This record gives sequence, C-alpha cells and structure tokens, in this order.
Amino acid sequence: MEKEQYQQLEQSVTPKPPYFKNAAKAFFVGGIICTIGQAVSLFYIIFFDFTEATAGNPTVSTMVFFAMILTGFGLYKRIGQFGGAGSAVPVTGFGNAVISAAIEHKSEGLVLGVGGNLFKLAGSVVLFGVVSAFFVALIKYILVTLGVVSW
Amino acid sequence: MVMTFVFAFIVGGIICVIGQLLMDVGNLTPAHTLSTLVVVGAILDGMGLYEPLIHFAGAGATVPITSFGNSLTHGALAEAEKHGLVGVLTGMFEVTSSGISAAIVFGFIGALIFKPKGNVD
Amino acid sequence: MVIVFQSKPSFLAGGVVAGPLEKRSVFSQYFDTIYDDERWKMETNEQGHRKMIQEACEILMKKSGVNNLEIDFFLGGDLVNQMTPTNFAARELAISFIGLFSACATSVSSVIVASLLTELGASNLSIAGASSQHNAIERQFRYPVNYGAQKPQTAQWTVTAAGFALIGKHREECPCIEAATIGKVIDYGMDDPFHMGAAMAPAAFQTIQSHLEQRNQQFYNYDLILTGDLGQLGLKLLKGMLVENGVKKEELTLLRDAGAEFYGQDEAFQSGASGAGCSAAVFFSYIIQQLRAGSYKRVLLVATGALLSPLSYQQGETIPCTAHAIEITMK
Amino acid sequence: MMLPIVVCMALLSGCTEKEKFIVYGPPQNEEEVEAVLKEEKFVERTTVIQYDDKMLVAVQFKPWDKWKKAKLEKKLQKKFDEKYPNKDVFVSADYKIFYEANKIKKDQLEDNKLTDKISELKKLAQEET
Repeated sequence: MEKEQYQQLEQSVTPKPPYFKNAAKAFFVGGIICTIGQAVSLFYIIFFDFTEATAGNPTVSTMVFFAMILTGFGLYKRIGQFGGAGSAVPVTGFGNAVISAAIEHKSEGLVLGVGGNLFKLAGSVVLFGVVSAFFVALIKYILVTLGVVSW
Repeated sequence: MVMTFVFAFIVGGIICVIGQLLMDVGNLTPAHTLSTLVVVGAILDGMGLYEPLIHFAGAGATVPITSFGNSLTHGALAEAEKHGLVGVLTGMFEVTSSGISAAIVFGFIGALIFKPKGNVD
Repeated sequence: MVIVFQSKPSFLAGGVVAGPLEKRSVFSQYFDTIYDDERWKMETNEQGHRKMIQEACEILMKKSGVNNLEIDFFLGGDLVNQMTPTNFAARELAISFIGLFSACATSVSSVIVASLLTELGASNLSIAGASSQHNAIERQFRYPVNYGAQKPQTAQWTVTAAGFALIGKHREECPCIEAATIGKVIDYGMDDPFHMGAAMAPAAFQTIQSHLEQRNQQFYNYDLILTGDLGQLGLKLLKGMLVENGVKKEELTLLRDAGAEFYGQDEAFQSGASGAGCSAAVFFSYIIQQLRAGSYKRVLLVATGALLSPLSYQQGETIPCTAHAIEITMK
Repeated sequence: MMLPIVVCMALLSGCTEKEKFIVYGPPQNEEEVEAVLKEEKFVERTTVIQYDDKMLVAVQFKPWDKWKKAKLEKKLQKKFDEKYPNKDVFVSADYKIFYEANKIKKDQLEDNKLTDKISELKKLAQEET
C-alpha cells in the first residue's frame, strides 16, 4: 500500500474530535470556573478593601491556589480530560501547567528540577504575553505620536 | 449583581469555546492555544477593548488567560503614556501579572507538599 | 529479514509484574504480581521502574528455580532516556547485560537476540524482556502526569508493567521459537504523537507480510497473530491494509492486538494500552500460559515500536516505526 | 454640629418603585438629585450620601451598559459637577463603593467617622490595578 493511499485510509478510520460536544463541555466548565472566580471576586470586594478594579489580582491568585490543591490531589487532570479548553484557558489551567511541572520535577531537586522546569509548559504563555505587551505598547506609542489615535 | 454572574459564566464560557476550537479544529497544542489567546488579550487591550469586557463580565474576563495579555499590556501602556518611548522600555520591567507570581509561589509550595500521581478515572 | 532457528530455543518461564491500575486489565489474572504502589515504595518513578524490573526478574528466577549466577545473559530495555531503569536493574541483578532499544518492540527484539545467543551455543539461560512505567514515560514523552491536557480518542495509555521471559535450549514441554523476523524501519509520514497506532500499523503490516511470505505460510496457518500495542484504531488500520492486500475478512479474526484488549472497553484509556510493558506483559504471561495449556499450537507475536523522541517530534519529524515478529509453536 | 443629610435612592431598572426611596435626614435637594439620575437611562440603582458641601454618588449601571462603565462614569461626574459647582461631588460606579455607601446608610454613621470613611472610599476607588 502506498503512502498516499494509507493516509487516505488513516483519515477515514480516525474519528474526528466531537467538535460540538467538546465545545459544549468547554463552555460549561470554563463558565463554571469563571463564575467561581466572580464569587471569589465578590468575596474580596465585600470583606476586604478591594474595588471591582482591584479585585482582579487577589481573585486570580486565589484561583491559582485552588488549581494547586486540585493539581496536587490529581483532580485537575480529570477536570481537564472532561473540560478540555474549559479548564485549560482560565488561569487555573495556567496554574495547573506550572504546578504540575513543579511537582513532577521535584525528584530532580528544588533548584535544577523545580526551578529549571517550572515554566516548561507555561513559559510560552509568559514569553508571548510580555513580548506582545511590549509590541502593542510600542505600536500604540508610534500611532499616538503620529496622531492616529489617542491614549 | 446576579446578572454579573450570568455574564461571567457566558463570557468566560465563550472564551473557552474559542480555545477549544483552536485545539480541535485548528489542531493546536494547549501551549499554542494559550499563547495565541494571550497575544489576542494583549492586542485587544491595545485597542482599548479589553477593559470594557472586564466591566461587563467581571471574572468572565479576568479569569481566562487572555487577561494576562491585558494586564501586561496595561502596565506597559500606562508607562508609555507617562514617559513616552523610554516608558515603553522601562514599562516592561514594571509590568506584572498576579497570575504569574501566584503560579510561581504556589508551584513551589505544591512541589514541596505533593507527589505526582498517575491514576486514571 | 527472517531467521529460522534450527535448535528451536524454548520459553522456559515468564515473569510479569504490573502496577495498581493494571488490575483493571483483562489480562491481570495471568500476571504474577500486581503491586499496589505505582512507585514500588521508592522515592521516584524511575526508581520504582527499576524496582519493578528487578522484581519481575526475581520472580522469573524463583519460578524456574535458578539464581542469577546461572543466567548467562540479561537482555532488555525500556523507554526512559538512555534506559536507566533497565541499566540500573542490571547492576542489581549482576548478569551480563546488553540494553536493547526498539521502543515498544523491545519485548520481541530482546527475545530474538536471546534466541540467537542460544542457537549459537553461547547462552544456556537468558532473560529477555521489556518494561514501562506510566508516570516515568508520560513525563518524558508528553506532559507531567498531573497536567490537565485533554487526550484525544486516538491516544493510548502507557501501561505500568514489566514482562520478562527465560529463554533456554529446546525443551519438549515448553513453547519454542521457530522463526523470527527483524523488521525494517517504516515511516508513512504520520506525525501525531497522540495517534501512535496509525504510525505503527504500516510497520506491523510489512513485518507480517514479509514473515508470511518468506516462511511460505498463510494467515490461517496460525492460531493467532497478536500485535503489541497498536490500540483499537491501529488494529483497525492494520486490518484495512491486510484486506486491501488480499487477506480474507474471516481470517482477520485470527488477528488480535494486546494494546486494544489490554484495558477492555474502558473509555478512560481511549484507544487502548501502549508502552514496552504492554506487549511484554501479555506475551510473557497470557500467551506463554495459553501455549503451555495447549490452547494455541502456533502463534505469531508482532511487537511494534514507535521510534520517536520528544525532541524529534518537536522538530517536526514524522514518526518512524518498526515491528519485530517471533513465531512460537507448541507440540 | 451639622447633621449629615443622607439621601438614599434605589431606582430599580425600568420600574421606579416609590417605596424604594428611603430618605434620611431633612430632605434638601434629594428630589432634584433623583431627577438628575433618573434622566439617565443607563442608571439602575443609586445611593447618594450628602453631607456638608460634599456628595457621594454611588451608582450601579444596567448590565448591558456596563461595557461603557468608564465613559458613563465620567459623563455622570461631569453632569454633577456642572449642576452643583459649589459642591464636591464624587461619582463612582464601582460595586465596592455602592456596597459601602449602603452600609453607611444602614449604620447611620456619625459625622466625623463619615468624613473619614468617605475619603477612604475615594482613595480606594482611585486605586489602579
């Protein structure tokens, strides 16, 4: 059997991901996580000195804390298998990527293992976040200087 | 206040669906998907569109990873506005995202107290 | 290329240990020991992996009533970088050792080398086999075990198991190795590390075809043709290729896959089991016991291996695969 | 000692129920303030606290108008500044401010404490992330 012929066979046998089902599950799980985030946020607004504008930071940190607990007990990967992007896209997913790598590489020590591999999976998110922030600021600065837009 | 919860659910859900479609239809790995969304968040903030989304949906916009791009860009833009071109450069050293710091700290703590488990269910 | 063994070396015994999750395997009743701790009470997964190999070999020696001084060679491998678990286990076992790497096909390639050494007269008793430990392999090839990435339906689950066999001179009452085929490395351009079955199926196809051709045999001359870890989808693809090549549909019932059957129909494992330990555990427990019991007279075991590394697929390379086969008969 | 005039208004979206208007202290210009706020369709609920020459206007916008929160807040601030040039008006659409304003109303804070509390809230509202 030729390569091309085999690739055709492979295409016909391999099941397509259930797009709709996966999207629905992602919507549900992602929505729930964000709603929990909203509740945490409200908690900080009511019981501490945070406004709607400043409650974002403690909320995100708290969500990452929840991610640590769930990851440590091996529950986050079960949520991940069900929710797909629904649990990967919220910051809890970012936390899971960092924390799971940290736990995994503990066996190589705190410096070379945890330190060296902490951002093994999530490093690209930090990289592209910072770099794109730089370029967006630069472009906006140029546009403002040219008088195209204002701050 | 109830509506804020509803909007948080819907907007957060929609951002996750976009991520799922990038993974399923676009065939991207989770790392590629998250990187893409962060860049999208940064660009949206540059256009001044992310802040309104946060006002509208609260945690529905601050909890998804797109808010990383937003908060990093926000810091850089604020510096650029204050100090001009130099600010664009120095802004990079001042920008922070609480998610990143939290992940580092909790990652370290998690490594100290937990062991990797491989069970399926 | 086919090798026919004149002296017909025999499988004298098999030793298989598996991890806690493998209790759910349909083959679990044939395993010698199932351990409740996936790390074998060791600090790290890799140490647990080593301990598992040691334990399988010790059980094997105990079953056959021999000690390590009577064993001439230890042949085996695993999937961890530089095969440290097997190398370290060899240090503890203190037997002349060569590490072999054919990815998940190591279970059969090590038996082939052991049979050659026996045929040559250099070996009286050899241990051959392979193993894999889920956590150690996953973290190396894919993600940390606690990372919540969604696995597609095409993914396979790396088993935690070690399977070793004692190969010796021909004995009437034991299953013997008649012939073997060392496979070529086949690459049909598949590049998805979460769809290994599709990458490995063409290699299995080539090896089965050339073995049958050179041995002048037909599909129905075998009681069973068992592939290693193609998974449900890989098996489907292999069947598709065979049908295309003129094998009759009714003959395909003779073709089974250890990986596809390993965890039954449990959807938590997606397309089935994989890993070097998968084929080793099934071949050296279930198959040997069935042959001894007389349920099968002639089987062809085809272990498939995907020869990729995390580096190679990140650099955009496709996944080359190989398959090695041994033909085992029982009087 | 000047008793603070606390005016509280709860305008529910769409239907303005009269009984939702709770007025504390001698009513001065509370109807006028209410009318100013009612003019704007995007306002859902408000709590206004008046004392001395200061005024804290805590508003909550209708959900669909929250997009423009920053803009609308400014608009309202400007409107109040123009309408009451002699008064120090502070408008905030933040939920925290609204929540605290309601608490002030409920607890009936005393003069000196009120001044402190309000300047504290003002500082809070101006904090950036």
